[in-house]
Amino acid sequence: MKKVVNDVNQIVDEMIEGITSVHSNLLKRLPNTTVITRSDVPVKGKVGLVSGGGSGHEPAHAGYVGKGMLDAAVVGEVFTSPTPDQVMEAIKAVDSGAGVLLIIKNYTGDVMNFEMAKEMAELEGIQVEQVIVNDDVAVEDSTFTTGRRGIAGTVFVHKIAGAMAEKGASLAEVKEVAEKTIANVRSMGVALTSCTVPAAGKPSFILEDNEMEIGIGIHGEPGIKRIPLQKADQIAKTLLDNILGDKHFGNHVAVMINGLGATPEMELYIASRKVVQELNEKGINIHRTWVGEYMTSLEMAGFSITLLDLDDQLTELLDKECEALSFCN
Amino acid sequence: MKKVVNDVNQIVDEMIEGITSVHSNLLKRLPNTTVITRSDVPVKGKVGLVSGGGSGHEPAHAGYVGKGMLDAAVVGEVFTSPTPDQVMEAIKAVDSGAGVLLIIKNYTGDVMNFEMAKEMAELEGIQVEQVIVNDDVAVEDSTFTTGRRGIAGTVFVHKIAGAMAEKGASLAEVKEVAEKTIANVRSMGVALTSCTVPAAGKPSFILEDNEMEIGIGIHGEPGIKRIPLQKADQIAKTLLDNILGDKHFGNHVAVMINGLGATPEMELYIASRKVVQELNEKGINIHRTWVGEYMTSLEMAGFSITLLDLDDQLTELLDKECEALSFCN
Amino acid sequence: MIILTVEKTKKWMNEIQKRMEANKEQLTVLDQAIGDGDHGINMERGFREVLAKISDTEYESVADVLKSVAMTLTAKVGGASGPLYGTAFLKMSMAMQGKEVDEIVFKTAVREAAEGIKMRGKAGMGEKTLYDVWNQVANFLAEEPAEDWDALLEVCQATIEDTREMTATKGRASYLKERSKGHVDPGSMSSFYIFEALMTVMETGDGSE
Amino acid sequence: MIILTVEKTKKWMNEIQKRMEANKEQLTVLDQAIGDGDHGINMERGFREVLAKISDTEYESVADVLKSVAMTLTAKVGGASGPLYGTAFLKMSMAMQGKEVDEIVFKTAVREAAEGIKMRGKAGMGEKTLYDVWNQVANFLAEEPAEDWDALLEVCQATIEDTREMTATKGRASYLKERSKGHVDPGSMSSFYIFEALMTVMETGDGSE
Ligand SMILES: Nc1ncnc2c1ncn2[C@@H]1O[C@H](COP(=O)(O)OP(=O)(O)O)[C@@H](O)[C@H]1O
Ligand SMILES: Nc1ncnc2c1ncn2[C@@H]1O[C@H](COP(=O)(O)OP(=O)(O)O)[C@@H](O)[C@H]1O
Ligand SMILES: [Mg+2]
Ligand SMILES: [Mg+2]
Ligand SMILES: [Mg+2]
Ligand SMILES: [Mg+2]
Repeated sequence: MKKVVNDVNQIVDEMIEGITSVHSNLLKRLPNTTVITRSDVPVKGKVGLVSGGGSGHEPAHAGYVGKGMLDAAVVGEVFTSPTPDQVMEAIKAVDSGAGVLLIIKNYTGDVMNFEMAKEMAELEGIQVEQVIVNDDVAVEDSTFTTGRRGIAGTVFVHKIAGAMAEKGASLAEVKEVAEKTIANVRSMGVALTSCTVPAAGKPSFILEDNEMEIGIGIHGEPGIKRIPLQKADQIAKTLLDNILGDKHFGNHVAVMINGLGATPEMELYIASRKVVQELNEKGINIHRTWVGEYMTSLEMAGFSITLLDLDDQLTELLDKECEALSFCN
Repeated sequence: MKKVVNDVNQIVDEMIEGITSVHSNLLKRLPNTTVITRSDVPVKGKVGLVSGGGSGHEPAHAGYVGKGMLDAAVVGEVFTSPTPDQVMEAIKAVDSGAGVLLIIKNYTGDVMNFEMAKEMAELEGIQVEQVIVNDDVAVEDSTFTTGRRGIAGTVFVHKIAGAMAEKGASLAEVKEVAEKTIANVRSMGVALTSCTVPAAGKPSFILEDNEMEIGIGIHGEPGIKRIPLQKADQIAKTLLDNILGDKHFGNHVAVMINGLGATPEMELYIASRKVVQELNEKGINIHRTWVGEYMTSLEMAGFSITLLDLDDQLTELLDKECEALSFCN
Repeated sequence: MIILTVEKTKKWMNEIQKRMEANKEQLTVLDQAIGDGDHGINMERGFREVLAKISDTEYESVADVLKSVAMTLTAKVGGASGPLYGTAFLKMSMAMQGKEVDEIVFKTAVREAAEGIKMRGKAGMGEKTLYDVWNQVANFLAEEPAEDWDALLEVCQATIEDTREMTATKGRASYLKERSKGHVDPGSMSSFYIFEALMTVMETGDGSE
Repeated sequence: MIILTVEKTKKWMNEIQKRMEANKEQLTVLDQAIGDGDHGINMERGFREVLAKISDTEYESVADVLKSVAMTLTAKVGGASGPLYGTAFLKMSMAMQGKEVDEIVFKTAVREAAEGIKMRGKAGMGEKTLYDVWNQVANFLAEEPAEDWDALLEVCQATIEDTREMTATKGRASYLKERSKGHVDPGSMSSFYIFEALMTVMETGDGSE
C-alpha cells in the first residue's frame, strides 16, 4: 500500500484538519467532532441540510458544504458510516429552528446511524426529516432487500435541495424536492482496478489485467459482473443503456461523468464524448455535463455515469448559484 | 495497461472532442486542429494568451481556457509538445491585433516548437512574445543546461497573465507580469507510482512497494533521488524545505497542492495540513491554498507543492474573477 | 445463581477485544469478499475503545457496564455493525437494569438483544446477517440451560456455516445477490467471537482474581 | 556521380520507416530510462506520416522530397525530436535546392543538417543528444569518401556508445544529471537508423526497380 499518510488511525482526523485549515474562510470543524459545517451555521430561518457518510469518497461530502448546498458534512472512518452522536452534533449545529433534512445514501450502516441520530434529535425537540438516495441501477430495486445503493447521483440531490433551502423553503418543501430529485436520478459505475482501505493495507478485491467490474459500488462492493476490459465507447454505452433502460427519461437531462479516483481526466472525457454522442442521437437534450471527481472510491480506477431527468423546477434549482468548493463554478 | 480508451492513436482527438462537446458553451475546437479556444476568440483589443504542451496533464491546459485566463490551449500527443503549425493556428485564432503571449513550460521540445511557431507568426506580421516557466526546484537552475522544468506553477502564470490581459493591458505589460510571476513561483513534486503512456502500454518506470521518487517531473522524468516511502508530514516538509530554501519568500504567499493523478483528495489534504502548519510556524501568511488536480501526469500517484510569493499586484490579479473550468470558483 | 458480575462482564469485554484484535484481518478479508472490507477494522476499533472506556471506570452493576459498552460501540464503530451491536448491548443492559444477572435474566437479555438487532436492522432469519447467530443463540437458550457453553458455541458455528450457503438480502452483501453464496457472513463471525469470549469467562471462574 | 535521386530518397524514407516501426519499442524503452518514454512513438508516427505524404506524390527533385519530409516531421512529431529532425531535413533540402545530389552536395547537406540541429537545439558536442551523431557523421564525410558506408555506420555506432558514458546537459535527460550516465541517448539511436537506412539504399542500387 502506497499512500500519503502519517498514521492510518489518524487519517480522518488529519484530513478534516487539512480541509478546514485550508478553507477556513468557508468551512469549520465543530470542536471534537468529525463534522464540517459552513462557517456561518446555523443560517437564520433556513432549513439545515446534513449529509455525510464514510470517508474515502472525497470531495464528498465536505466539498458540497457551502451556501446553496449542504450546511454540514459528517465524516465517518474510511468507508464506514459516521456514528449517531456525530450526526447529532451536526443536526444541532445547523438547526436554526426551521428543521433539518438528512440526505442519506442507501447503505444499511448509513441509514441506521442517521436514523438513530434523528431519533435522538427529535427527543431534543429538533424537527428532522430524512431522504434516502438510491440511484445505482446496478442493484435490484427491491423492498425485500437493502435495495439500491446511493452513489454519485447524491451530489445532484445536495445541489437541488440546497438551492431550495437557500430560497427559504420549508422543511417539507425541501424534502419534497429532494425526493423528486431522487426519483429522477440514476447512475451506474465501472471499476478497472480496486481501491485499498488504508487500515486494511491490501486491495479490497483483485481484478486481472484484462478484467473490469461492471456495476461497481463506491466502496468496492462488487457489481453485476466481471468481464474482459472493453473499449471506452462500449463501456460508456453499457452504463448508459442500463440507466436509460431503468426509467423513462424526458428530453432534458443533466449528466455527470464521475471519476472514481485514479482515472485521468483524459479518459473521462473520452467516455464523455460517447455519452454526448449517444444522447444526441436519442434526441435527449443535455442541460449541462459535469466531468470530474465528485464521488470517489479512494484510488480506484473507473468511472460512473449519472443522468438526472429535469423539469423546470429542478433545472432552475440546479442552475442556482452556490458556493460549495467542489461543485459550484 | 488498463485505460478507458478506444484506440491509443485517437486518444488526443477523442479527448478534445469530449472536452469541446461537453463544454460547448465555453470552448470550441479550431476545425482540423488540436487547438481549444474560448468560444469568443479573438477578443477585441485584448492580448491573446496561448499555452499548451503534451497531453496527459489534464486539466492542463484546456481547463485554464476561459475569460480571465487563457485564450487557447494547444494540445500535443501524450507527453509530447504540440507542433509549430498547431501553435500557429492558435496564435492566428486569438490575435485581435493586440498581440499574443505564449506561455511555455521549459522543456526543450515545447520551447523549440513554440519558438518555431513564433517565427512563423512574426513572418505573418503578428506580434508575438513568449515567457518560459521554470518553477521546478528539483532541477538545477543553470544556463549551461536545459535548466528547470515548468510544472504546476504554470497555472498561476496563466491566471495572473490572464487577469492582466483581461484588464486590457498591453502585450509588454502582460509579458512583464507573467515574468514576475515566474520569478516568484517555485514547485517540487514526489511520485509514489509511475504513469503509463497509453501508446507505450507499459509503466514509464518502476518504483518498488516501499519507494518514492523525490523531485519527479510531470512526464515521469526522474527526480532528485529514490528513497524509502516516508510519512505524509515528512514528504510535505521535504518538498516545502526545498522550495523555501531556493528563494527568499516574503510573508504573503499563494499555495497549490497538486495531485499528480491517482492520489486521492484525502491524501492531498493530509499533506496540506502539514504545509499549512509549517507556513504558520514560519510566520508566512497564506493568501489562499488550492488543493486538487491542476497539472497531472496521467495516473501517477504523488503530488507537488507550489508556492507563489505575492505582492499587491500579483494578489489583485490572482483574485480577479475568471471563467476557466478548472481554476475559477 | 448469579452468572455475570461487574468483574466478569469487564473480563468478557477483555476477551472480546483480544479476539477482535487477533481476528481483525480475518474479519476484514471476509468483508472484502462480500462487503467493503472494513468489518475487522470496525470491530477492533470498537472494542479497543470499549476497553479504554470501561477499564478505569467503577460500575455499580452489570447493566451499567453494558450500557457503557453500548454507548461506546454506537459512538465509535459506525457502519452497519455499530448500531447493531450498540443496540444489542443496550437491550441487554435494559433487560438487566436493577437486577442481578442470574440465568433467567441472562436468557431474557440475550433474547432482547436479538430482538433489538432485528428491530434496528429490519432483518429476519436467513438473510445472512449477524441476526442469524443472535437469534439461534436466543433460541438455544430458551430450550437449554445456560451452562452448556460448548453446545452453545456449536450452535453459533453451525449458524455461521449456514450463512455460507445463504443468499444475502440485507446489508452490503445483498448487492451481490447469488454471488454472495459461498462466503461466510463477517458479522456472524464477529458475533461468534463475542459468545466464545463469554464462554471463556464463564469457564474460568468469576474473574474476580 | 549522382548518389541520390527522387526514387532513392523515397526508398530511403521507406527504409527509415521500417526501422522506426521495428524499433519503436526499443527507442521508447531508451527514452523511459532517461526521458519521458515517447521517442519511439514519436519517430514511428513521424515516419509513418512521411510515407503517407510522399508515397503518392510526384516530386521534381530530391530537394522537394526532403522539404516534404521536413514539413511532415515538423507538423507530426512534436516534442524535441520533431523540430530537430524537421530542421535537419529542411537544411538538407535547402542545400540541395536546384542541384543534382552528387557526393559534394550530399556532404554539404549533411553538414548543414548538423548545423541546423545545433542552431535549433542549442546543443554542442558531448551533451548527449542526437547532435553528437550528426556532427560526427558530418566530420567523417569531410574526411572520407561518401561510399564507405560501413565505416560511416561504425562512426555512428561508436558515437552512440560514447553517449552512454556522457552526462546529459541538454534535453530531458539533463534533469538526471549524473544519473543519465550508463544509458544510450535515444535520439542518437534513432539517428543511427536514419543513416543505416541510407546505407541500405545506397548499397542496393538506385531504387528505381
Ligand atoms: N440489516 C441488517 N441486519 C442485521 N445485520 C446486518 C444488517 N446489515 C448488515 N448486517 C451485518 O453487518 C455486517 C457488516 O458490518 P460492517 O462491515 O462493520 O458494516 P458495513 O457493512 O457498514 O461496512 C454484516 O456482515 C452483517 O452481519
Ligand atoms: N537541445 C537538444 N539538442 C539536440 N538534441 C536534443 C536536444 N534535446 C533533446 N534532444 C534529442 O531529442 C531526443 C528526445 O526526443 P523525444 O523523446 O522525441 O522528445 P521529448 O524529449 O520532447 O520527449 C533526445 O534523445 C536527444 O537526442
Ligand atoms: Mg463499511
Ligand atoms: Mg516527450
Ligand atoms: Mg463492512
Ligand atoms: Mg521523449
